[in-house]
Amino acid sequence: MAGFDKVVNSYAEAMEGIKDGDTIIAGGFGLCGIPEGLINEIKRKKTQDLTVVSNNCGVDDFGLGVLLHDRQIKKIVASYVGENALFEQQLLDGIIDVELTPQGTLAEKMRAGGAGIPGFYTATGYGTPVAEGKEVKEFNGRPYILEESITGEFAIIKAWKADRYGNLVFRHTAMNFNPMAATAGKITVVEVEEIVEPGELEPSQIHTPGIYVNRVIKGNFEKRIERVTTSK
Amino acid sequence: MAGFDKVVNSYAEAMEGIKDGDTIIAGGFGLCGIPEGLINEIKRKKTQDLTVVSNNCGVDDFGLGVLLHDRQIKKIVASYVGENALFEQQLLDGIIDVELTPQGTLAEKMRAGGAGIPGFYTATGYGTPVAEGKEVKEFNGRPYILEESITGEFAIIKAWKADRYGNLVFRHTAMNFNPMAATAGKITVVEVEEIVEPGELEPSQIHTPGIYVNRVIKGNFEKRIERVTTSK
Amino acid sequence: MALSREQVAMRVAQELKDGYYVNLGIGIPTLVANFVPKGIEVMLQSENGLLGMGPYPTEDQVDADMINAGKETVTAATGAAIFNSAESFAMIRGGHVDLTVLGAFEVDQQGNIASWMIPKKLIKGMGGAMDLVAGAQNIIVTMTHASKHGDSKLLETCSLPLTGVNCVKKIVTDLAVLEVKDGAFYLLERAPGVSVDEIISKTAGKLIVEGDIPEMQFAE
Amino acid sequence: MALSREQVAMRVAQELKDGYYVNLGIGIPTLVANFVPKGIEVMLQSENGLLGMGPYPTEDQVDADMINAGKETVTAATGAAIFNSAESFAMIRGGHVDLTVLGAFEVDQQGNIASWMIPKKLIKGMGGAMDLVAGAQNIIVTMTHASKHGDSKLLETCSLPLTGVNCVKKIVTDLAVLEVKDGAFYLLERAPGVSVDEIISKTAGKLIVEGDIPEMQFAE
Repeated sequence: MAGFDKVVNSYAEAMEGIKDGDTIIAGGFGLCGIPEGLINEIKRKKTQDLTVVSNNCGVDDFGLGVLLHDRQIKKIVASYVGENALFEQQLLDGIIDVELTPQGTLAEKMRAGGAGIPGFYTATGYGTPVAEGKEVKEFNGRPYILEESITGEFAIIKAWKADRYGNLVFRHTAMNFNPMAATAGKITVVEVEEIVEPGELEPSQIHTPGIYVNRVIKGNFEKRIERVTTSK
Repeated sequence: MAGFDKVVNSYAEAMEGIKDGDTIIAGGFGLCGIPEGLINEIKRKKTQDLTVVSNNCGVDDFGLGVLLHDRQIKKIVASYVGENALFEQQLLDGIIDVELTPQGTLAEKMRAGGAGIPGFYTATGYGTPVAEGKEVKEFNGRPYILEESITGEFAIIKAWKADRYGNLVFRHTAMNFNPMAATAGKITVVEVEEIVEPGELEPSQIHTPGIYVNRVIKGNFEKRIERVTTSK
Repeated sequence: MALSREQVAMRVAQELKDGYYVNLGIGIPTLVANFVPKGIEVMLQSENGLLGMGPYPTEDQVDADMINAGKETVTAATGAAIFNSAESFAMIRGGHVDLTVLGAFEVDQQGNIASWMIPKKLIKGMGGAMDLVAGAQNIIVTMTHASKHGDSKLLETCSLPLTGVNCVKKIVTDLAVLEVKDGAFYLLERAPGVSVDEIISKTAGKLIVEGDIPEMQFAE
Repeated sequence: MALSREQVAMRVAQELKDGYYVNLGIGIPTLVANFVPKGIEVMLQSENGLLGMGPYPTEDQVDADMINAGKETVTAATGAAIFNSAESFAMIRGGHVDLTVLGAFEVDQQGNIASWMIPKKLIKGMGGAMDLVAGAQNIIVTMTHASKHGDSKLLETCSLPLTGVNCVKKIVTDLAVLEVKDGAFYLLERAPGVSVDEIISKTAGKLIVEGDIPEMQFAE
């Protein structure tokens, strides 16, 4: 790999270096905008004792949920895990540990992790179980809690298009957590629908600059939909 | 003004409600991407005792510098004021107060102000005069200082295009501080080169969603360049 | 008679103002979008990253990449903006959303709300609810006034883990519209045909009833 | 003989590695871009919001909306990205920039740097310098070894207000290349024809000279 060409050609290469005990930051909201192939590669590699940071944990047989079958996940940091019966079972059985984190706090923790901000204050969660053990500080008479940033050994990201330099563009609401997650990984791997040449993406319309991205792979996506709702 | 149409047709309307003692958050970097007409309107209105939050204070006769002539600025929060002799003189004469703030900290303070984050920790400025009087906290063995967010009565913004709903797109590096400043004003006024109809801007390519914007006005811009540098 | 879900949504819709940016939670709040009064425009914010949520798509418009916070397929309205989740919650936490409507298990007279967890029974997570109640200037809670077993959901102190403190300003139940202030529930309106006595009997927290309580008005 | 500004830049350029994202300060650091070694690609970050800074524009390419952190008109290189200043400093503060090269008034043996203020004389502001030195993993300072009056700029303790603490790892002056570690300056290389004695005499801070100090090598 010379210069800034970040394209890799196999999933093995894409997830090279992942090891037991790693923290994985994953983009996606529900099943929307998730790096399907990278998740499957982690399943294939049978990496154990993972801490997964992601808004959700997929469903039983799709998305991050597939990592539950072989008990690859030790802990998950998420805002909502309600779509996943296996998850709930493992939680009740004490196999998996969960740190429920408000959605906006989670997004901001990832952003802060990437931005060199180790902690920030938010009113979100003050006075609730989320605040337990956290420092409280008043600003202008209102109490806020201190939340710490999150980083991980790997970030796994789904984007629409990438150029070879790793500049990313996301499509519609499949953007969601992906841009923040992309900044918070020590190694950030991106699975995309289309790889283009540098210069094809308009510079001021790039959602994630390539500086955050280490590896890019072209994937094939099932794009399963959780709730198809239509109007006539 | 019905629904979400935020277009106003006069500068008087655009800056209506500004009053002595207000804090004005201004977008722009040097003379690039500055709301020229809004600044001139503030000059015309002779509003006094302003606190101006902006990366720079323009030059003597252009940009925010024009507000110095009638001593309209009481205090400025900026990272660099080196291009402005009148400013330096007023500073030495004690007419104006300056709070020099590192550029990245300033950008983040504006963003935090708009995002409901009253304070955040940064290593920037630790051990320097910037840290004086600020709380220090260690994260992972490294000391960080607590910086507080900034908001203002008005934010004055320069964008390239706006739709009538106030969705904004910026052009090239004229983006700079504008998106963060736009979130930090109680009333955010945007001067643009072109107003388009809702639907003309691609939703996922909007830099600033209209929810942050209160008023939009079409301006005419001189776009003065501070340092024309060319290659043959 | 107690209001139907649709009627609760209709009553909430009367609180909308022209130009409001609104976040509607799952359930009854979602229905509010169907009853926006004539002459009023509102824009719906969906916390996964969409400002200007449109109607559900037709079958051939369905796009896996265009969903709302309830993970339903939706469309983007004309003039919509799409952004990442940090930006979405900056908007919410920063108080830029004019109105948040959400459901709850319980509300208490301090304006505390419990809506996300029933210990040992329901541990799905809070999603964006804690951010919404912490960030919104204006929160309306919709819920049935009492549980199926007749237990009041308007309490002196919430019994379930909280979603947020001192944040609920207004409650629209199937029986009444109430304001929360100064440590009490103020009865503002009652559902057509519902007596003040019934509301009193089904409100466990401190309830203030001042003067005649009008019936809710619904447009024809 | 002391190096010229160009030679200092040439020596710094030898520190570049293929695939580096680099932020170059104003002055000598800017010149480094002219001496990128063959076979190596670097991408220049400009802290106003440009990753992939290209050469200066031709006269008819000049665009007021396309400037660098020095407020000079520039171009965007192929594959560039443009973003807002919060994003730009997230990149810097978060340690994503591989190398920062900047000038200084003084550096001390603790790796502290003073580069932005001379009390009662120069109060222009720090711009992005404090963020850059706090965020970069790898900082090279370029400056003349001593002032025009012969006063050393490599001190035991900086006398001027600091820009950052314990952050400078390497210094390239007109006389020498030095590493800063364990509370001392380690002499690594000397400019061609400059004696170790001269460097010793012009270094006020603790200087470690171990073994033979090679001359800097410049490619033909």
